[in-house]
Amino acid sequence: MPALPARPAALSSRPVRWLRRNFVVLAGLATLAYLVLPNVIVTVFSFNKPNGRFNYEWQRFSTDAWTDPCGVADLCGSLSLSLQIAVWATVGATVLGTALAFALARYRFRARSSVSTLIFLPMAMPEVVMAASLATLFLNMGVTFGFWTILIAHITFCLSFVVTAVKARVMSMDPRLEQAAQDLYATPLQTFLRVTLPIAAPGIAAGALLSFALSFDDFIITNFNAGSTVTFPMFVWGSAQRGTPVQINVIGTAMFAIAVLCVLAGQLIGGRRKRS
Amino acid sequence: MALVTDKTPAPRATRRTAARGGKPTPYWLLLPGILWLLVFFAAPLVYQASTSVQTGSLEEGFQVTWHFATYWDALTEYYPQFLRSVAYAATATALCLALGYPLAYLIAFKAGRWRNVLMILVIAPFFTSFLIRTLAWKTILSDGGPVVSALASLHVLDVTDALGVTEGHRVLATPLAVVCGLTYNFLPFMILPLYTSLERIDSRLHEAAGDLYARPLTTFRKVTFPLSMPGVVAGTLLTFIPATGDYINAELLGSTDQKMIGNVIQSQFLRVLDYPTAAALSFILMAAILAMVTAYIRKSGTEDLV
Amino acid sequence: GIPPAGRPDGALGTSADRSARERAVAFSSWTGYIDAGADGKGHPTLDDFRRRTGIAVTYTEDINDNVEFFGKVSKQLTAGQDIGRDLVCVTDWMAGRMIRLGWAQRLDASHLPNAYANLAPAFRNPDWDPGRVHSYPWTGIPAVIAYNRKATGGRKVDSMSQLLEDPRLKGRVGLLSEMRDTVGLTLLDMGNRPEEVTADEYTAAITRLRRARDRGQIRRFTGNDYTGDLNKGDIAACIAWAGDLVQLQADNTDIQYAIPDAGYMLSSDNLLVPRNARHQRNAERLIDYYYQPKIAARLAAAISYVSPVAGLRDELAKIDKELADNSLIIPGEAMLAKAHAFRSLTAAEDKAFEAAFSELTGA
Amino acid sequence: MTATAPTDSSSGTDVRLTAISKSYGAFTAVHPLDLSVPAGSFFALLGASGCGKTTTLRMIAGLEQPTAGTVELAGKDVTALPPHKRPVNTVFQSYALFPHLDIYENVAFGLRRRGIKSVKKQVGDMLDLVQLGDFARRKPHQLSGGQQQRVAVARALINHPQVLLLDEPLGALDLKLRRQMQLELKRIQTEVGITFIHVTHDQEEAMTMADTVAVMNAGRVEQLGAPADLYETPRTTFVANFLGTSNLITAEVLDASGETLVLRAADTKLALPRARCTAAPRAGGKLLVGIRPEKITLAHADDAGTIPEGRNRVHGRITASSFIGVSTQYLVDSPAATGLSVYEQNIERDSRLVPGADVVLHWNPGHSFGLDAAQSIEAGTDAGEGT
Amino acid sequence: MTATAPTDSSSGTDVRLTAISKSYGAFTAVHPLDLSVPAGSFFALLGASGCGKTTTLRMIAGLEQPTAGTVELAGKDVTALPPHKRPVNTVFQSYALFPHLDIYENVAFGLRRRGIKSVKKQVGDMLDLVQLGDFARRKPHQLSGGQQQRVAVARALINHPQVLLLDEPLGALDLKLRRQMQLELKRIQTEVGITFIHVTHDQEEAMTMADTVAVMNAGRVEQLGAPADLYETPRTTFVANFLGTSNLITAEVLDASGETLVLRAADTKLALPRARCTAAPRAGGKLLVGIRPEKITLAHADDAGTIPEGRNRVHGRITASSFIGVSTQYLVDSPAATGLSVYEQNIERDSRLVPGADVVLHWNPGHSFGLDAAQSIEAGTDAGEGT
Ligand SMILES: Nc1ncnc2c1ncn2[C@@H]1O[C@H](COP(=O)(O)OP(=O)(O)OP(=O)(O)O)[C@@H](O)[C@H]1O
Ligand SMILES: Nc1ncnc2c1ncn2[C@@H]1O[C@H](COP(=O)(O)OP(=O)(O)OP(=O)(O)O)[C@@H](O)[C@H]1O
Ligand SMILES: [Mg+2]
Ligand SMILES: [Mg+2]
Repeated sequence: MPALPARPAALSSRPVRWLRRNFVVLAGLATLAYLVLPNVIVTVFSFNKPNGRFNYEWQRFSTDAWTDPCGVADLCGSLSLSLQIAVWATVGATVLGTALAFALARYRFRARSSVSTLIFLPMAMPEVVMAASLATLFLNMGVTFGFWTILIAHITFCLSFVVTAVKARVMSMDPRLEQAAQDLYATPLQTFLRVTLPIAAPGIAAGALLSFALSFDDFIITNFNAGSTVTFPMFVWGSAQRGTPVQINVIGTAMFAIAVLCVLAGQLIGGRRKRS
Repeated sequence: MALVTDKTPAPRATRRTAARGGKPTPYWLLLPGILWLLVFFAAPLVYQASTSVQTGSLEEGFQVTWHFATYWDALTEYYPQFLRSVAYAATATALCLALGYPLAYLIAFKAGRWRNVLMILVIAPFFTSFLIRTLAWKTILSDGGPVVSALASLHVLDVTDALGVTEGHRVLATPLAVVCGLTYNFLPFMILPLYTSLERIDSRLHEAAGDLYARPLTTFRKVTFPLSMPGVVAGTLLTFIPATGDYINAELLGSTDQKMIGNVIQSQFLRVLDYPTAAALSFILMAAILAMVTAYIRKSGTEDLV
Repeated sequence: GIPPAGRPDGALGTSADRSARERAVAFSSWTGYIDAGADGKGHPTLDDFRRRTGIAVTYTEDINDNVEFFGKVSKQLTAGQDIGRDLVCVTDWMAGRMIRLGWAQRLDASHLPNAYANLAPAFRNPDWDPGRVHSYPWTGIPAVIAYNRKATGGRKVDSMSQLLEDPRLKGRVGLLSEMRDTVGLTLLDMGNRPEEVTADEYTAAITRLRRARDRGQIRRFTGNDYTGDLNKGDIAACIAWAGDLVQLQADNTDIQYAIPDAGYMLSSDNLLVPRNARHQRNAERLIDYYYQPKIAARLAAAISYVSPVAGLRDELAKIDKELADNSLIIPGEAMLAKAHAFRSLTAAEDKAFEAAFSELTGA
Repeated sequence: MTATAPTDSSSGTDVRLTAISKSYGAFTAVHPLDLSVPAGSFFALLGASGCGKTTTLRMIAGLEQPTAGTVELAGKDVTALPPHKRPVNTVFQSYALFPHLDIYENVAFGLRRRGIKSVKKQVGDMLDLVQLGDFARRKPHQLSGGQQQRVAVARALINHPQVLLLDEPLGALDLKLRRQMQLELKRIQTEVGITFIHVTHDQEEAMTMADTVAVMNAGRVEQLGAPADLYETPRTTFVANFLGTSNLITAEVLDASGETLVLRAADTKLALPRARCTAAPRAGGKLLVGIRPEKITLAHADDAGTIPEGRNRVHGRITASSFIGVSTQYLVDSPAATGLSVYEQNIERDSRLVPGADVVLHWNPGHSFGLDAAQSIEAGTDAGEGT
Repeated sequence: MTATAPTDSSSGTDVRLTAISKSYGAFTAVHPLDLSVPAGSFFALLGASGCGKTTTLRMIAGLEQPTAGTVELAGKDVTALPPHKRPVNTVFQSYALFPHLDIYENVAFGLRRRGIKSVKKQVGDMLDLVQLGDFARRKPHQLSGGQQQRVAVARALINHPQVLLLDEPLGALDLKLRRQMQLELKRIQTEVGITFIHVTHDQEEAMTMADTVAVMNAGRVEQLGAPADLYETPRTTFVANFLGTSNLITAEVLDASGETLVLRAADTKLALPRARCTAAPRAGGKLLVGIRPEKITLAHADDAGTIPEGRNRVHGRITASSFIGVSTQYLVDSPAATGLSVYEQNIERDSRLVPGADVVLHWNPGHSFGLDAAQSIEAGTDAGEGT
């Protein structure tokens, strides 16, 4: 329900009432500010022109880095690699995790609690340990480290996050809708695709977003299983050791902006289409 | 009616049981994911378990000697870090809940067409590497920076110093900074599941509560919050568990007195090269988390969620 | 169980060298540790190398931390597998560990004429690789004391005693998480020689550091990320690596450094050919290439670290006069006399010292 | 349009809607509408599905912000007040039971919110009243549809609000239970003096329980009045057709001079008291003559001679008959109008009255009513009433 | 108990339930129950709220696993078949519309699932049928309650399934629309030959539409038969009271020898044809004599002399009267029984028939029925019927 417009009723103290009424909005926006504040700094420093190698101190305004975002060797290569991995890891983890979440939320079966525990543990396992043990596994299997090992590692640790996020949503879904679908000749698969999935979509989207973010931003596990492949966080981490180039701020800012603009554009187009 | 009931929790009795009629569906759903976890998680886990009861050195190699004492030694030596990790993670989780709930609520009920935009603002910071963002926090919280100066002049830091969460009128390299960092880093993990469960609540239930004399705050306490419990539980788990094992925030924002168990494991594994201790610590951590999570879930009456 | 990592040199045999057939070499190093082209792309010295020798270098900046790198490749090396890299650059103690474990190929001196001739005396004989049988230094890294003049109120900080005991620096001192640099400087300040450190001396130094820590003197033990703190003044004074300082000073004139009277620690990053590398011969040619003063000067000018190549000054002066006079890049005799290096440790010592140090750093 | 309940509407008015309207985007669910409901009265809102009844109730409860207009409760403008500050309770059409609370707590909700501590007795009584005493600890999803609806009623009723809004509160109940609940509602209403605004599809319910009935059509109130008045003298074809069944016969006015109008439909002469005609009759003009099916007596054509004088009579032929429990419904086609409907109570059936039989329909002219012929004759019937 | 529709039940049976039952924990919602519904018939399920109607339907649809027993469709045991493999569609009591799909897609859902590509015409027709053509692109939450219900009906109906289960499909509709939808349903049912199983609270609906009606009570079927049979000769007090209103008078059997039983209630003699008595009468034993309110004629005590011979007559006094549209209901207390209910069609009102008036109730003995007096006289009435 939209907040009611203020009415000229006799109010004892309007500001207080206004605050009370809009408390949620204000608190929410404050949290949002907290979340994006560091990005503001990152953005500001993407326009810096440092004298030396360190982009810590504001020197002078420049768009040099913006005009040449790939100006640092390997930066854009690592970025595209990270994006590819993140996309595939998201797909993999979301598919596997959603299936698991559904099985857990919708069915009773033997070993259900053991399965839950198995799904929980990866979240509880310190990254470095998971990283090292996975590396050992790959080594024993004789796999060459690179894209595929990174991908497998990412899917493994994203899986649990997807399950948890999706399950919360599926648990609160009315099974009668699925029953109605089945009653209307939808096979279990169709029921899933046409009814369950769209309704559980926000949960799945949340899980997928988490996966994407986790995968895109992961350093430790990637580092152990990457061989000599370099992903974006590895690149950032590495360059942070000797001073991050401004381009990293540019990429960070651009990624942020692209994500927001895409959604914004979709919103506007969708809004216009609805109106017409 | 359709819409109301579609938001009510699933009638349990109508859920099909796999046992009856031998429906294989759940097993098909489980199979790929479980296989995946067995191969890529459980198998390495067994390997780590064996490591934890080995003794030896890098040069001579490590042999399984069933040396369980490692667990005890690790626990006695590093229990402060364990306790600290739990305390920090719990505080950060509580803060995440307190900060994240209004935002999730805002997105779910008040954002209207800006919903997706706000959503993406929550998640987009991930696209800027955590390292850059954490470094940005150091810039923001820097000792001579405007934030700290402001806090100092408002005497906030006097209070926090007295409480022991900050030291010497600075924020960086104090527990406060670490907890704030954890909160910041894991906030989206709280907001997303909260949002997804809030979004499902039928606004008609709010209306019914309002109609029955519940003030907005009471409506929240008695209706909204209980109905969002799945999200609260999922969010706290997604926040608390990784936060307990985190080491980045303590590393970058804390000092030596704020090291968490993640730092210890990291250091044992990489620096000291004491693999058995590292593995033992990991298992203690996992067991502790599992125990806490189980207790929490029991307490919050949401066994079904996990 | 985990198999023993250490095998006598060559026990697993040397893989057949394919250098003749494959004109390639894979080189893993640290980020920003090589020259970059004018537009920020490419590495001119590597391009030159290819032009001259026809050997293409796959240059990867995937080493950020010695221990991490060790953790990453140790499993493969233990298993006797090729790690896909022909040349790696690691800090001396790690190089020592890898050599001790038999994970570095013995280099063929006959393939390294320039290197043999031009290696600066100060780097010739580390105790972890006597006679440079397995390794050649890439850069020298002096660990000195740096401070932010603004943050210290204009006071100079030039000794470990000040760092550890001056109450005016309380909570604003940064130490390095590299055990050898931090403990080494402390040992020097206590009148001990890191080259011959005993367990007791080490314990004493750790005790002193711990006291400082418990007083709240020390803010953080850091890796390279001290630079930001120092730059902002959150850290007033710290132990710092010289190469960073040259860069920091370019942005912030308040950053100063001091060479402690008691001496400073000089470590190095070293090029190793990992066991079973496929292109040892090509790697050796690359090492030798960088030991030509002209090439070394280009490198030094780009990364501002101490060059291990003798006779560099003239070539460097041709590129940048000012750099050639910077004693952090070309240390003079007096400077070199104060340099110290940490003795190489046995495996047991290594473990014990690291454990004590990591306890100090809180983890 | 303006509609005011025919009661003193100054001090005694409890709910007053002034020019209230509601639009969803381009769609207007409720057109500007004035309505006042006297305090303590039982007010029923009737109307076709989708005509805006729920929307109107929701605006009174404060759950929907009106697009325009104001809501007054007991003389106080509450348009800007949030729902929890209005002394109004609602039984929701969709129940809106709290899924996380059991039945007991659902019912106790309102009392607890008003800070009442000892709710046990009241809740127990209320649950007994809706015959759900044994189900107190069940969750809503464990109840049948009708049981859920009863919980919704109990949850609102227990608060004894100043105004109770009931949105089809008994729709999911079987006839018996519905009748019983109706009596209970009525009893509570009179005892406690609550103002009831009741939306129902059960016309009998509206007729028996309400003091005043408003008939809504497509977002507007068409007529408002006491149940019997509405039934006996509908003012529009919609009301005539919607409230029970009406046979409407288009007739030409032959003589509009006297107290009794004389009309002609086909070859039949019909009489209609002028007082029972809402349109202004004009000789030569047209009128609709309405007559309720139960007011018509059916005589076999053979018995036409026995029909008393002074009654309107129409000849026709039975086309269909169906047994509906208490009575039998006959459909009769006549030259004057087709599909005339007649109810005959099932006492002794005249076995000649079967489809195909020629019959005479006759009724007392005082039972018929006249309507403006300009309206759609089918408004409010199955065919004429859209959504 | 076993209940079989009085039709050939071998080849022509479409739905057959054998010893089917359902328990939720300790609570038994449906007791073991046998039922067969002939193919192509219109079968109505009546019963008090919470008696297990929805549960029974859900077991037929395969949405609820029976605790015991089997379900056969067209002679095939489908107990283990999932819902989508059963040629059955359901109109859910709670609608269960897909909230993420618009009305059009909701209705098209079943067709699309069966791989039908060009659904446009069919969906359009179906939406027109339920009068929602203009709402095709709305989402369910933008509709009123009745509109949502119509979507639910359309969504099931469009599939022309072998068996259609309707769970109060018209409960949220106003009378007019309900009548019209009833006709449409009936038309489709006969045209397409679908078997309908229809749960309703509208007894008139059940009576007019169904070929066979089953009356359920607390998880069991009490009686099953053609509507008129059920109404005219109920076999239990529950059925007598639940299906319409019955006046039940406890009477002593004076003479059980002839074709007509002679009974006595208080000081009144009553006659009852033996054929209309389900219990075995025994002289000196007790019986319940039932008579429907509309079968009773009310005469003022002053007119007692004009009552023809051969009718049962009971003296009493009017305690209440209420106007219910077509007719007026009177409550009469008499020495034989209190609270007797009488409906008089509103033709010409006898102005003397007001509360307090002494009256004579009289009826044709052939209209009354006899029941076993061992049953609760109030079963199925408001007071006697619990949940
Ligand atoms: N999940 C459940 N757990 C326990 N009891 C249940 C559950 N679902 C239904 N019941 C009970 O089973 C009985 C039959 O329910 P059902 O829904 O079949 O009734 P119904 O005849 O359809 O009633 P109504 O006319 O009110 O819809 C009810 O008493 C109800 O309380
Ligand atoms: N959110 C909405 N958006 C658009 N139209 C709506 C919305 N809610 C209701 N309507 C429309 O407003 C009209 C009135 O709806 P309302 O719910 O008041 O009807 P009603 O009289 O209660 O009908 P019913 O008897 O079927 O419950 C309907 O035509 C409905 O389609
Ligand atoms: Mg409505
Ligand atoms: Mg039901």
